[in-house]
Amino acid sequence: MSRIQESVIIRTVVRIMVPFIQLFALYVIMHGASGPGGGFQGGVIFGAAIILYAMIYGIAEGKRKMSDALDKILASTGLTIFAATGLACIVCGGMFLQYNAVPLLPDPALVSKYLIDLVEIGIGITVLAVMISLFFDISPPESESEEVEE
Amino acid sequence: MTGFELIATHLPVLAVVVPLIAGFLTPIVGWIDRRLPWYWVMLAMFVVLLIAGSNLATVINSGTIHYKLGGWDPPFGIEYVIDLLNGFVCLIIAFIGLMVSIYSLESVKKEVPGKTTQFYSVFLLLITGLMGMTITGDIFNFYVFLEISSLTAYALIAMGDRGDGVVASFNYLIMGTVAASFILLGIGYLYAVTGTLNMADMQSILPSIYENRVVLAALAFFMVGFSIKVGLFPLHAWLPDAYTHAPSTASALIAGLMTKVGVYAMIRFMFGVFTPAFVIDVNMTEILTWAAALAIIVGSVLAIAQSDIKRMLAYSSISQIGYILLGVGLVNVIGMQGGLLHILNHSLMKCALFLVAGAIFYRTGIRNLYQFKGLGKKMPVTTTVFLVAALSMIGVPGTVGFTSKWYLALGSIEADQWIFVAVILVSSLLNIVYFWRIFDNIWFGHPHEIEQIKRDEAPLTMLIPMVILAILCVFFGFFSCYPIEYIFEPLAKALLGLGGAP
Amino acid sequence: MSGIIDVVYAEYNYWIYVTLMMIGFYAMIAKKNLIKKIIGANIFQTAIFLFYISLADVTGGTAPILVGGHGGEHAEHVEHAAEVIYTNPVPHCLILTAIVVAVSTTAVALALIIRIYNEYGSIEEDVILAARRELQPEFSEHARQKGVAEVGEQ
Amino acid sequence: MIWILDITMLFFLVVCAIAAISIKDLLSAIIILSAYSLIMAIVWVEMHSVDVGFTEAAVGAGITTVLFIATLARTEGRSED
Amino acid sequence: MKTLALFVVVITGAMLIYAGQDLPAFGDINSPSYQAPMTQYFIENSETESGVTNIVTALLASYRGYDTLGETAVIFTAGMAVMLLLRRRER
Repeated sequence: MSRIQESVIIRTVVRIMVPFIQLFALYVIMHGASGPGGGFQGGVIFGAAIILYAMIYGIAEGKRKMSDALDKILASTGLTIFAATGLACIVCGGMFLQYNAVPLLPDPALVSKYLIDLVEIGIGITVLAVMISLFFDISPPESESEEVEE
Repeated sequence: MTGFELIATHLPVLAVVVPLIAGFLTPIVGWIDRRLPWYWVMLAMFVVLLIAGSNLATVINSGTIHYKLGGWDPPFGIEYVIDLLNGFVCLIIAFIGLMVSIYSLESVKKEVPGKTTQFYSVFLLLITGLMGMTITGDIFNFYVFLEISSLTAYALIAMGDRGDGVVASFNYLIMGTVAASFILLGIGYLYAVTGTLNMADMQSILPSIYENRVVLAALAFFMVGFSIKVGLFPLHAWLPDAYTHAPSTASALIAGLMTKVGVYAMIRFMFGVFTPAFVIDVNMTEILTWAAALAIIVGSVLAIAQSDIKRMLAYSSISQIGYILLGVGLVNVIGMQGGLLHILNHSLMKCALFLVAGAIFYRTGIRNLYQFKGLGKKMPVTTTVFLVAALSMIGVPGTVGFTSKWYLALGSIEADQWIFVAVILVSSLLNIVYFWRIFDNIWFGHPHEIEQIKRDEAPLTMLIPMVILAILCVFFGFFSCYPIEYIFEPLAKALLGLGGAP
Repeated sequence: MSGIIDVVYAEYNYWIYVTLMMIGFYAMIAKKNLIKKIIGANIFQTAIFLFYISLADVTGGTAPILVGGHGGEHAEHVEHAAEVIYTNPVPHCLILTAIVVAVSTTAVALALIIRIYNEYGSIEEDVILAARRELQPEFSEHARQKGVAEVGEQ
Repeated sequence: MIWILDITMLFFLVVCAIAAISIKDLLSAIIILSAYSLIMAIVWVEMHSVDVGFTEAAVGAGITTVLFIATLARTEGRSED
Repeated sequence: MKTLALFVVVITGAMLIYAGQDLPAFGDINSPSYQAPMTQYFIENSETESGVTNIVTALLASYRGYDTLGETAVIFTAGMAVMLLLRRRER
C-alpha cells in the first residue's frame, strides 16, 4: 500500500471519476456509428476505469467489483453476441454476418445500423472483460498466497 | 430450403466458426464440469472434420467454392475460396486435430494439471486460426488468423517443461512477431500499388505492374516472413526448442500442422497472389529450392547429433519441410505433386512420431533415446507405430513416404537437377542412421534402464489415434494413386497455370 | 516552392517510417533485455501502422465520416459525398484490427517475461542462458556418453 | 496537413524511439514509449484518421503502458543495455 | 550479435528504401489505392448500404465484419493465453 493509494484526495477523486469514465465509455461504444469510436475503444476505456479503481483501491477490491468468474463469462458473452448475430443472419437466409438479410425492420440499412450497434456492444463487452483480466493477471499479487506457482 | 440445405450452403464459413464458437464456449463448459471440455473438444473437432470432408468432396465434384462473407461482392467484402489445395489442407487440419484431441485426455491431465479448461479453449482457437488462414481468400483476413494461430501456439508451447518451455515460447514469439510484421508490411506494399485485398483480384491486377519494385519487395517480405514461420533452414532458430519443450499434445499439433499451414500459405502467396511466371522470373523458386536442399541436409545431420527424441524429431522436421519446399520450388507438375503429397505424409507421420514420444514420456518419463532399451517389450503397440512412422519418413516402399520421395526425385530429374536427387538419397540414408539408433535401442538393447519389464502399454485413448495414423501411413503408401489422381495432379497443374480450373 | 516541399516531404515521411521500423527491428534482435525487445516490437509495429495510415491520407481530404447529420434521407448524403474528398477508409479499418493484434501480442509477451523472471530471476538474455546451462549440466551429453559406453560393452 | 508541425512530430517520434530503446532505466523507457504512442496518435489524427488515433491513444498510450508497468513491478527495473 | 543485427537492419532498411521509390507519393489523390474501385465504392455506398455515417465503422463492422470477429477472437485468445500462463491452478 503506497502513499498514493492512501491519499484521501486521490481515493475520493477516483471514486467520483470512475462512473463518469464508464459513462463516457458507453457513449464511445454507442457513438461509433456516427463518429470516431466504437466497441473496441469504448471497451478499452471501460476496462481502464475499472483498472484505475483497482490500482487505487487494490486488486482484491477490484476483484470484488469484477470477479474472475464474471470476467470469463463476460468475455465469452461478448463473442457470443457477435457470433450469434452472424449465425442469425445465416438462419434468416443471408450469408454469415449479412446484416441486411435479417427481416427485423422494413429498411435493410436501418437493420444493418442496429445490428452494427449490437456487434459493437459485443466487442465492447469482450474487450473490457479481457483488458481487466489481463491487468489482474499481470499485476503483482498482493499477498504471498496468491503468488503464481511454478 | 430445408435445414440441411441451409447448412450445406454455409459449410465453408462453418469450418472456421464452429471451432471458434466451441473455443470461446469452452470456459463455460468447463465451469459446468471439469471433465466436460475433453468431450466438448472431441465433438467440435468431429463436426469440423465432417465439414472439411464435405467441403473437399464438393470441390472435387463441382469445382471451387466461393463464399461471400456478409454477402458483399469479392473485392469489397471478404471472400472464402475453397479449391483443391486448401480443401485438402483443411481436411488434414481437421483430421490431425481430431486425432490429437482424442489423444490429449491423459497427456493434458498429466502435463498441464489444473488448467485443462483453458488449455482446451486455446487448443480450439489454434484450430480456428489454422482453418481461417487456410480457407480465406483475403490477404488481410489471412493476417488476422495467422495471429490467432501464433498467439495460441505461444501459449501452448509455454505450458511445457518449466523454464525451458517459457524461454522457447518467448524466442518463438520474437521471431514470430518479426515474421508477422514482415507479412503485414508486404500486405501494405501490395495494397499500396493495387488497391485491393482480395487474392484473386490482386492476381489479376499484379501482372500489369510487375516491373514495380514495390511488388518485388513485397514478395521478398512474404517469403522471409513465411520462411520464419515454417522454420526454413537459416531461419529455423526457434523451432527445435519450441518443439522439444512444448507439452506432447501441443508438440504433435504444432509439428503436424503449423508448419504445414505455413507451407500452404507460401504456396498460396507464390502461385495464388503472384503468378508462377513472375516468381520464376525473379528466381525466387530457384533460391527456394537451394535453401530447401540445404535444409534437408543440415536438418538430417543435426538430427543425428541429438539425444532427446523430441529434439531429434524437431530437427528432422526442418529437413522434411525442406522436402516439401523442394518439390514446390521445382515448379514442374511431378515435383509439385511430390511436395504436396509430402505435406500429407509429413503431417501423418510427424504427428504420429510426436504422439509416440509423448506416450513414452507419459509412461516412463524418459525422453533420452539412449534410455529406451527394452521398450519394445514394454510398449509393443506404441513402438510398432513408431516403426511404421519412421519407415514412412525414411521412405521405405509400401509407405506414403516412398511415393512422395519418388515423385520428388522424378521431379528433380525432370528439372535436370541431378544434385537434388543426390540430396534426397543422402538424406534418406541419414534418416536411416538416426532412426536405426532408436530401433536398435528399443528392440535389441538390454533393458538396464527400464527396470521391471512388464507390458505397460499407453492408455487406450492414446493408442487409438496413434494406430489410426500409422495405418493411414501404410494405407496411403499402397493407395496413393487415388489422392494423386483426384487431388494432387489437377492441383499441381492448376497451380502452375497449365490448364484446368483451380 | 510548394512543389519542392511536397517532393521533399513525401520522401522525408518515408525515410522516417523506415528509420522507425529499423530502430524497432534492431531493438528486437540486438537488445539483451527482454522488455527492451518488446518495446522494440511495439515501435516496429507502430511504424508499420504509420506507413498504412500515411497511405490512406489524401491532400485536402477529410476524415472518413460522412458530413451531414445522420441516416434517413440517403440521397442527399450521396450528393454531399461527391463534393467532399474523404481520405481512404480501408487502411484505417485494417490498422484498427492490427493495433488490437499488437496489444494482444504484447500482453502475451509480458506474461511470458513474468514467467521467465519467476524461473530464472532475471530478464537479461545472457543471464538466462547462463542459468539454463547451469541447470542442465550437460545432461544430454552425459547421458549420451553413458549410452554409447553401454553399446560398446555389448 | 500542416507540414511544419508534421515534420516536427515525425522528428520527435524518431527521438522518442531511440531514447526508448537506449535508456537503461526501464520505467523511463516505458514512459517514453507511452509518449511515443501519444505523438503517434496525434500524427494519425492529423492525417485524418481519427478512429485509429483514438484507439492508439487508448491502447498504445494507455493499456500497453499499464501492462508494461505492472510487469516491471513483478520483475526488475534496470536493463544492462 | 550487435554487428549481425546492424547488418540485417541495414539490409532490410536499404531494401525498404529501394522499393519505396516506386510507392505512390504521399497524399496523392491519384494513387492506386485511392482510385481503386474498392475505396470509391465504400465512400459512395457505405451509408446507403449499412446505415452508418462513419465509413470506418461501416467497414469494420459490416464489409469487413469477419475481420473484426477475428480481431475479437485475438483479444479473447490473449486473455486466455495470459490466464493459462499466470493464473494459479484450479484445484
